[in-house]
Amino acid sequence: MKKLLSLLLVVLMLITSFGCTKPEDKVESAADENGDFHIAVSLPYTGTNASYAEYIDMGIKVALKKLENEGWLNGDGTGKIICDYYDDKNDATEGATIATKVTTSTEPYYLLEVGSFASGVSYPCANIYKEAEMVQYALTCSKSDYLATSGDWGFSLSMTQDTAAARVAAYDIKYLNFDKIALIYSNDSWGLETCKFYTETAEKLGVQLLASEKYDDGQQDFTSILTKIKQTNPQLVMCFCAENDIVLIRQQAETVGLSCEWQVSSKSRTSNVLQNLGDLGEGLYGIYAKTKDLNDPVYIEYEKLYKEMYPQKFADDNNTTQKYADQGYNCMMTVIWAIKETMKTGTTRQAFRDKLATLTDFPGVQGKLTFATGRKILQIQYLSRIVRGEDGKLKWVNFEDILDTFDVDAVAGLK
Amino acid sequence: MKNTALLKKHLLFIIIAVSMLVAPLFTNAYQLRILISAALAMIFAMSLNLLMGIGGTVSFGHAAFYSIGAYTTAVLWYHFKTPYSTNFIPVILITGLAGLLLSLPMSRITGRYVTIITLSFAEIVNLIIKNWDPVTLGQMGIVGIPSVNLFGHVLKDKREFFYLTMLFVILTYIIMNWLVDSKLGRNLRAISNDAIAAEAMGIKIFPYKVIVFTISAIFAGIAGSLYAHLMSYVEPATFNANLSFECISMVVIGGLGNFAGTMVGALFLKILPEYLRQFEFLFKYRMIAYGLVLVIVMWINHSIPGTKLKNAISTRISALFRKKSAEAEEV
Amino acid sequence: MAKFLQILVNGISLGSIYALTAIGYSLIYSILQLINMSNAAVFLTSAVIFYALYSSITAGQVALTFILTLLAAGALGYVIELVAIRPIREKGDSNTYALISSIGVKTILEQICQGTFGSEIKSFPTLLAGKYIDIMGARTSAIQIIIIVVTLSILFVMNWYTQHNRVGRGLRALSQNLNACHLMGMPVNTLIGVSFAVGSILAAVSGVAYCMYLSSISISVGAAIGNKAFAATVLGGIGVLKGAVVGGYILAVIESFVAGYWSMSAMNFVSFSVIIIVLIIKPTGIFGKKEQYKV
Amino acid sequence: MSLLSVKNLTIRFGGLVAVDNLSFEMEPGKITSLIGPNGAGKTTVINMLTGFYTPTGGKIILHEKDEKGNEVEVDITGNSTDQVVKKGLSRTFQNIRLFSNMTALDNILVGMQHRIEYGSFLSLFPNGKKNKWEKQAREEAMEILKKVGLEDAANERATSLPYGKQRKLEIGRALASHPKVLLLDEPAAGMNPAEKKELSQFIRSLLNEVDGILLIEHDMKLIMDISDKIVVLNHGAKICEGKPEEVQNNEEVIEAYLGKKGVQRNVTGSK
Repeated sequence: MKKLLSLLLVVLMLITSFGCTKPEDKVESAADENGDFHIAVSLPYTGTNASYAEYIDMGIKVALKKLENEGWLNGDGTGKIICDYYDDKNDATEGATIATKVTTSTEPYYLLEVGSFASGVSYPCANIYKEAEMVQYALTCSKSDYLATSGDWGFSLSMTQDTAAARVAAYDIKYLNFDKIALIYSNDSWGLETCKFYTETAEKLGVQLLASEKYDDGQQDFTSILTKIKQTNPQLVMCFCAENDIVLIRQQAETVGLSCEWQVSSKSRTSNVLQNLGDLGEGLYGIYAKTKDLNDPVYIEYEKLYKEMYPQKFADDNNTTQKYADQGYNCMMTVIWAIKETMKTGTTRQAFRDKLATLTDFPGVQGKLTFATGRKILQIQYLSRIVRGEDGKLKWVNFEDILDTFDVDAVAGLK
Repeated sequence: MKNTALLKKHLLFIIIAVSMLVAPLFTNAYQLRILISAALAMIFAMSLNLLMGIGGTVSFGHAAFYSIGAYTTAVLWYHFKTPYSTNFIPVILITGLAGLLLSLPMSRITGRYVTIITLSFAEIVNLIIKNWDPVTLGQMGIVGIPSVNLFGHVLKDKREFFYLTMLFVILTYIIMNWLVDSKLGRNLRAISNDAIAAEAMGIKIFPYKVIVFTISAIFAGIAGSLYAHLMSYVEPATFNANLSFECISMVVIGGLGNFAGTMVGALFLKILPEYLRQFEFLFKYRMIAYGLVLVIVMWINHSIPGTKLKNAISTRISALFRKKSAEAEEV
Repeated sequence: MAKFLQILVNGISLGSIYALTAIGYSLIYSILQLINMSNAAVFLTSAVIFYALYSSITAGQVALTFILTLLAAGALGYVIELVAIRPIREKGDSNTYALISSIGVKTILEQICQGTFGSEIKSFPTLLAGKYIDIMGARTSAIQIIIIVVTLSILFVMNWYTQHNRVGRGLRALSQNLNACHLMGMPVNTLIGVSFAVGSILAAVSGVAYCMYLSSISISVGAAIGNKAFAATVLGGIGVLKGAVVGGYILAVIESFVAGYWSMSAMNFVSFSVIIIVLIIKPTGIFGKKEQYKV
Repeated sequence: MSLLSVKNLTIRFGGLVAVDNLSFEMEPGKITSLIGPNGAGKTTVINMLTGFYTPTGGKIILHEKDEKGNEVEVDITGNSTDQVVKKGLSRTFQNIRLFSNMTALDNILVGMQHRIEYGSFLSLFPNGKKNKWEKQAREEAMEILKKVGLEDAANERATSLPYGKQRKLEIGRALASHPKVLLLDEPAAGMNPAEKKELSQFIRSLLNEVDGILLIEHDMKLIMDISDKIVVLNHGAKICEGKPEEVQNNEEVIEAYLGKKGVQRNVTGSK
């Protein structure tokens, strides 16, 4: 009797949780009855990388608010974009379950999926979206073979590691003239790829890395590997790691007495690191994608709305918008553009994808965005550093004229 | 065993199996995927139920065999492009060997120490997979594992894959029950009940430990190999301690030693998170509800007030049935 | 030589962190033969409580915040036992059910911390920041010394507490024979609640100390430590307080040396292999007594 | 002609000599009792006989008839428990050790497990050999349950049986392995006089099931009623052996049980 009781409970839940489902029919436009478009957003709202998810989420919401202020897609308050937010907990299995739900859901019928943050989550779901013929806008996926694996349906706003990591090596060795370099990188698919391309380019430029230490996710105590690196007394330690880890590494380097220059990738060139490191952060090198042109009208409008919606966050990041929020904003603006372009002839998933692939020189917040050249995003990347300004406060400063004298792509052998 | 008694004994299993076999006719791909992952969880949980419920060993590291099964299939496909049917034998051999390996320390170690051995074993297996890059590609994970290829016939459609998994679920249940009703099953239960009395009956404890670990590992490995093809992607991070704890919860909720109960436990814990996903206010705190359910289910099933409450409900329901059937007879 | 000493010091200070949490596991196991999985979550929760108090009500006074956190952790421990463990324990079924309930509590606590605290790393107050002492080339930060001293003094107090103090002796009696204590009219339930509270307080001390050592706090702080502390408990002989301490130090020193001289990913591999090897050689851990069974 | 002979059996735990140079014989068809005050080493003797403990000295000899019927002496000292059970020694425990959440029938089936000859591999699927053995084993088990008067409790959990019945089930389980020698460790403990009366007849009736019974018991009335021979142990050493009457008024025995004064009072008081 006891087992029968629990089985009734389970079957009951099975039915109520799924609701009724209409059989799928050929869709001439993704819009629902009242002309609104549905987009699925899958981000790691809990678990590791949750802080990055929040920023992307903010960027998307700012773009939607801007569209709302303009009276939605038709300008008269109709043609809304409704986003459903899913939490994939930075886990591939969860991501795949969400992907299947999104690609097969008819109530609501999704036009495309935005997310996830880590390439380790979006990369494995690529084939689910490819088979369902639905765009997966993995805006921050930087895996070098992501575009190949996702067929025509994968889009990403971040540069792949083969370019980004090679450029960092070129800057370190040929511009900053370091030749005694040690490397610390996180043991995940992003970390492994960045380490591989960084080491290759370094060897091409004649520099043998002194040490290359990998650490597992969730590691807190780096004192042992820092002691080991201290023995090789490097000039520079390059860290491919998330912002939480670089704070720990840099602090523990101090306790261990390892004194040298430090470099982080664009992933950790954030205001969070600036705040948490305090004085220790002085002199930390970083990499920054093209600066926000402060008097570019696109940026001004975005910043105003951003400041309105998230005053506290804006102030925390010493009055600038956060990098990943910018990418969230760029992503949603390109989506809105593609929908508007195809609305007259019916925005099906295929039509949306074809239009998005023709994107050229779209005025994004961080400079022009082009998908037309085989969906390979090429952004300009500058060296950056934490410097103490005249007012005595530390802040990130970008070497904006570095490219006039130093052709990083040629040096890195990417041309 | 007259077949009516047989039917009555396995009634719960029959109800679950039939309702799951019928389900794909009117579920969409998302619901089907949940049913598949529930079916996989059933095989995995039943294998742990054999080890815990019958063999009396509380294992914290059962995910190790699950990951070995998944990685054996993935690695063999990645390096040799062999189909699932050819990989099946190596999966059974390697996971069985891993089970045997883990049972070796059991000759000297008893009680709670067994639990820490299984936990350490799982951590070591995970670390090997994470860092043995030439073979397992480490943290990069293995991508693009094709659909199951059985002797040339490729199971393209997810429904076919679901029926293959259900075949394994039914086979697992049947074999487990054959085993329990045999000399091996009785001796295992005797050992887990009172090892000294079992010894006095002339049972040599260690060989039985080796057998139960090996068989349990093989079934967990089969579930793992199917998981690899379901996801078409494997990475070390998925096979962590939480997977082992989830499996233990399924077994304990279902009732130790009761294989049909384990299937209910697996179904319950796989559907619950999806069921909770639709409640907006739970958005960020879905896992809190999951933790809360664990505590509540334990409270209902295994605390004095809880069981009183439950018995009260079940007696009232059965009274209801009796009243109804009584009326039926009168009419 | 400096490297050797440096790593040794790191190992010892990490060992203190493991030891403190391990005692919590061992104390509760010795009484109920229950592995209290929520102990690791209390480690994290108390660090979050400390941070919340420090950055709001008791801004600035580290000592006051520390005491308030310990009280909160103690109360949390008592409530966990009262709500999640006691009703199940009283029915007398096998411990596995209480174990699952403690796993449920662990998930709840971790998710609440994740929800309220958010996931960025935040700086955490530390004592005598920036002060280092050089022992023959090995730089040890003041906080490391403080942690070691605090741990050893707590262990000394615990030892004395269980020998001479009435409640302490009660706890030890409980670990010998639960039913006998019942018959003696001892308030068994409250005593078990107290033991959970004591275990939580120790986990709180360890959690706050660890965050001070890292001078930062993030939600993933509890995960690694929880597993290792549990492993240390068993390595030293589960149920024996002295064992938890020795197990903690051995494990931490081995880990530091392996990470220092080999690689970090090998660190966990070696520490778990050591546990298996030690248990094969001595099946009940270093100090564990062979369970006497009367035929 | 003897069934089992124990020669100068000794065991030492560290400095303590638990059993010191014990020798006695068990004749077939007879009930031999082993008595002595608490801690005399009675249960230790059984543990040595059944291979739980390995004796530090002395011999345990089992007398068997080989196919041609002539006398053969088998030395089973220090054999492992499973070998001893195969040789035909089976025991019960001082505090009942039934398989608590298994049914009475299953308890009996585990008792006879070494006589069910199919391996673990064959256990995994129904096959001729397994089905044959299982059917045969179940029938035999039901018979044993009938013998101990528990056939209607076959499918009840062992712990749900009343105390007396649990005792009987444990004896039934020991019988299930068709032992030559049955070792009963305080079967009457915790029983009321009526139950004890019925138990002694039951033990008597067991003699046509097994070749010999070694009984350990404290209840003097039961011992005196059914024992053919009594061996008295004190502090691990044999102080007396013989028929019940001889043992009853042996001075050393009384002194061991009742102490010095007890001896005077008994001599002066009427027998």
